[in-house]
Amino acid sequence: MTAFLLICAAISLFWTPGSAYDITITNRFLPPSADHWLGTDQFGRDIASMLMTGTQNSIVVAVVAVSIGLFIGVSLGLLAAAKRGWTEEIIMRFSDFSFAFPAILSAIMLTAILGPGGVNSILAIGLYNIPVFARLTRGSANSIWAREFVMAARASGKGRFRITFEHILPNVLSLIIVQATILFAIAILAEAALSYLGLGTQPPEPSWGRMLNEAQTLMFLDPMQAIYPGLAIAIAVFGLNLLGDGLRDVLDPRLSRKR
Amino acid sequence: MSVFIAKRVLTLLATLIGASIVIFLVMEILPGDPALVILGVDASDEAVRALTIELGLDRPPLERYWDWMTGILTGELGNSYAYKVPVWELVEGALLITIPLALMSITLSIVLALSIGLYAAANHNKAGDITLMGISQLGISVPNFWLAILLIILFAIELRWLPAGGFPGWKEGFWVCLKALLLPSLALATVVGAILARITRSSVLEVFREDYVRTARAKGLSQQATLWRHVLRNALIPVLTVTGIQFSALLTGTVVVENVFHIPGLGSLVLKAINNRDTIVVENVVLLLATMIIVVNFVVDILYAVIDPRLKAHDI
Amino acid sequence: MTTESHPVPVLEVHDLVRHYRLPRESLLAEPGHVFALNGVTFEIYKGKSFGIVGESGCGKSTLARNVMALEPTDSGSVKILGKEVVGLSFDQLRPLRRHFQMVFQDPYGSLDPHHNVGRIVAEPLAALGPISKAERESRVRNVLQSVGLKPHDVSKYPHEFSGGQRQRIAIARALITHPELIIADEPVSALDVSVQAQVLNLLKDLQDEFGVTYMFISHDLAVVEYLCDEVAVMYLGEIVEKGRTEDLFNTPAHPYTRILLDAVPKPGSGQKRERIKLKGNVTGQTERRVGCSFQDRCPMAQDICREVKPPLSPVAADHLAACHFSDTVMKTG
Amino acid sequence: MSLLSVKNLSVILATNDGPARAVRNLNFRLNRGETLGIVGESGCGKSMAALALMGLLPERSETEGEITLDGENLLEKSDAEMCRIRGNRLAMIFQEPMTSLNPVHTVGNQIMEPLQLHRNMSDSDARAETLRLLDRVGIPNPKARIDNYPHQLSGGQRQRVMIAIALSCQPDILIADEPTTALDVTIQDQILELIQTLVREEGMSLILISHDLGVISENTDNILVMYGGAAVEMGSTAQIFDELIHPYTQGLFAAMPKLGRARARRLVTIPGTVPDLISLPAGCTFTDRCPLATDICRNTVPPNVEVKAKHFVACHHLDEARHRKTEELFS
Repeated sequence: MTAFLLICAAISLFWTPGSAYDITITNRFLPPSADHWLGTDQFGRDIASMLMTGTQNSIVVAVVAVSIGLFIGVSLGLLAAAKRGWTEEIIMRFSDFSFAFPAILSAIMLTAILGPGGVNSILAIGLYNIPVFARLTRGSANSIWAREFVMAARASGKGRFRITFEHILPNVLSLIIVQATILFAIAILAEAALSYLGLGTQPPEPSWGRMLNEAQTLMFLDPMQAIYPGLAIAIAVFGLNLLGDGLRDVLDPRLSRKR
Repeated sequence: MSVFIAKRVLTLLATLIGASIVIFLVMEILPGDPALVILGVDASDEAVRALTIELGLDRPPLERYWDWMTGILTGELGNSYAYKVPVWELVEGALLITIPLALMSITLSIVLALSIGLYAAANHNKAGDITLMGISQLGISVPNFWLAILLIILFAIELRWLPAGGFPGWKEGFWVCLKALLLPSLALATVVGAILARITRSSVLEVFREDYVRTARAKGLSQQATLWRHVLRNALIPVLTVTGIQFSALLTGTVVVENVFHIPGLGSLVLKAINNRDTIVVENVVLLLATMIIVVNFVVDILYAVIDPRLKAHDI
Repeated sequence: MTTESHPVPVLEVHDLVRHYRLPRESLLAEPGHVFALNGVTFEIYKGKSFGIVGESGCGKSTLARNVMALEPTDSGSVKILGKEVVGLSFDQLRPLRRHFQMVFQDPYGSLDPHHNVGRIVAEPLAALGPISKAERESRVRNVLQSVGLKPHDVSKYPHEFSGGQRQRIAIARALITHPELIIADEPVSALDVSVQAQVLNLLKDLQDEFGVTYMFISHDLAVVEYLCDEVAVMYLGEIVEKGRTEDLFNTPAHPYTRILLDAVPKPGSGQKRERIKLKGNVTGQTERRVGCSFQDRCPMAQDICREVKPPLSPVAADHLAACHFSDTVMKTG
Repeated sequence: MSLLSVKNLSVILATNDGPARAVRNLNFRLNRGETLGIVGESGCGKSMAALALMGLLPERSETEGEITLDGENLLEKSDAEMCRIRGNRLAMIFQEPMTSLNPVHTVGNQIMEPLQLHRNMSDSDARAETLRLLDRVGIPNPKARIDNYPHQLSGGQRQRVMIAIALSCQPDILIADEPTTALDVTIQDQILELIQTLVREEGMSLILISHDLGVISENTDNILVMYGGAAVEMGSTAQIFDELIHPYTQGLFAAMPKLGRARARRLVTIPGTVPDLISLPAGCTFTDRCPLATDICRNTVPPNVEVKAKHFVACHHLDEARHRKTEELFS
């Protein structure tokens, strides 16, 4: 399912059934047809094309936002577990209260000051991801640090940073990957919500969330327009969640077989 | 126990102060002069300077932060830039809608989660379990505002059972208001409830594998009795954790869903404030939302200690 | 002491102290302490096996971690081959690490599941500084062979091995730098009896072959008796008795040793023997008493035991005990 | 008639790698007041046999054969009927005192539970009885301890609480599965002694399961030695330790370091490792590690031969096993 989405995004870079941008008022509210697979919207834009281009947008936002969270969060988590003491305390207190600022809340603050925009929503979602990754990484890294093979590595004269890269990171990586797919799904949801509120991706870039916003005003006229973009989001998220579950089973054999 | 609570309260206060500092820094110190934001980029320098002085923004940041904090404690939040009315008046009205909505949603999702989760766990790997878990997997994937739109299409437009949006105000009677909040809370509760249901199920199944459950069965307790007396309380611990985390998702969800239903709660207020560049309102609403999240997580921490006697003895 | 035949101790531990702070129980009370090690002194000579026995909470694992310099020591001294290691920085310690290695209890937790056997076994070579790939490979091959594993096992992962084989891998890892001293913390207690015998015999064979010295920690007296030349019995962070294995097991001089020996169920007799019983409950590690640490559980405790702490003093040649009444204990044996 | 008789009991567990025969064709009898020890290494099926008696096997498992308690076959009973027997006529204590008690209930409530369930006692009666039981199992100051949570007790005390729970309804049979493995030797000594005393005074029968030959030898009248799910040797404790016959029993005994034995002598080792229950041979389960094994061992289940009165051995090469010394056998 996720692969299908990626393919959609990739194809839309080169080709879409129609144009996602061209406004042809005469073609308003066309029913699905060979030319317009899912019909057209109130400006005569091709819905299928908009959806496909919207995929790109969602993926870009999610990839960048998750990467920000992943790199900063995982590094902070590893650092906290390796250093312990006050370094850990500071990092964890910091992530404690970052939890009070979910993506949408920080996006609201950012847009209030900097104005709405795609970059701000990426930043807001990315910021929100940092403590999530930091906590997860630190928690599992701490449990790895307590294992005897780490003690053995220390007895071999290896330093904290070397142990972090040779032993800790490989052992927490599977968990992080699983978490990343789940956060990827959450990022798509958050981006859609922000765009829906008008705080995210700005016109004329097509985005699933904004399509829903526009469709809502036309709910009485053409309810189907409100169905497609939502369905696209749901499929994307559903696929990613399944992928996450699947990865968990593959990467963590301890779950399926104890010892 | 005393240390536990004392430590938690201290953390609560520290987190609250930390949050207020972050909000203050972001809103007032970071680039973007509020006066300039309010008047627009084309405003003349004099106008901006005049407004800066009028809003008291020329004073040192520490002093302004102090004023804000003391203002919060006395209920003096200043006046809205856009409407020229006290911020508190705007916030108060919105709170009276958002808090009931949030409470309704969280109650609904917990009820949903426990019944589905327990049923699924009791029928582990049977058809009912698999179906319910499939549905909940879908529930997790659906964006709440889309679900809200779908609910409007179904219940308001097609079936015409419930209002499509708006909020009559509490003066119009309790039931009318409840009816207006029903669809939004349903939209919010479905997603959160689906997540919690999955956690409940896996946590119950996990606890069923514990040694003390075997002890209970060895005493002669039936599967049912074991579930109620020994499994449930232990299984609630992870459920509680996730409920705490999900509350923040739920609260931000209300911001979005209120806009779908045009309900004049905090979410609508803050969005309007952004469009009006009414930073003082945004600032206070964001702090309010953050405070709610922090307080709920504090309550969750205390509940832990109630459920799990081990935590009272030694600190976490 | 036994200085004539083995003049250089491989390990000298002198008055080692380690206390942990506990988190506060209430805002007003002082934080408590865990008195894990309260002045432990012993030395081990080359090619010998030194056993440390005691029940859970007696401080034996803390001792192992402190000797391995894996956690900070509060006071006292640890000399390896005559060189002080307490107070050395991490970088100063690194070149010394080749001389002392460790084998852990849990054959499942002590091997990184993401590394193959070759990488696991070669890990301590890090302390030697850069060495050539060929040298590294030949060392791994040799050491695997000496613990009874096959050369092609290098590319396998830990989960492909049974508990006993994993413990062989762990022993190979400890041996690869040709250390003088191996500290083994309960290396066979997680293994089945039939496999435990294989590992114990292997440890003996390796000692004969390489002349390696063992500090062997165990709760199982029979295992210690089988493997060790000298034994120290620990109780609440102190050594209460120390001596040659046969002396200590035949004529224990401390009531705790006596009770431990009596408590071990022995197969074959079919009948229970009469024996001295422990009394009272375990004294915590969190309180320090005036007088003997064993006073609360000792069946022969007198007033003097509650007032004066008995020093660890000689009761026979190479045999020390910390008891006011060690003579009586030895006679009743 | 025996109080308990087990006939051809087999347990098959469904695992991800295929069906595992955790117990195969187990037979034994237990009279009132008798103690039986089941000894063997990990995965020999001793715990699974005990759980089968209690009717508490994991979900994905099948049981065959007959377990008769006072003439009634337990395997034919419904779960509701078994609930009336468990904790009432059959009681069990487990290996891990740390995890076997529910952390969120007081120990008092956990002891009161079976009393209220099987004896229909009122709260105050059950509480009074619980205080008596706590005193009985040697917990000092029961009035204070009854309202403690498990984490406030030491391991030995928790195991005493487990014994109090098992004892509460005066069961006919007490099954103790490695009751002291997680405890220190001195505590083990106290707990075993407590179990012994209680069993004698209450006239209960005891099934004691352990991997430790010493524990079994000092605390039981009869012994059952298991390997790979099957019984290999069975008889009175005195007789078995007098003459170990089955190659596995011999090897197990010789591999164990024993206090006071000459330490210069090497331990005898059984080659190979404890078997995987999925890929065991169809015949004798010890075939792969046995020095006497021949083709017949692999394919044919050895008969249970009564070598002396009530001393049974399951081996195709009885004579050789009897007359060769252990050291010779495993060298």
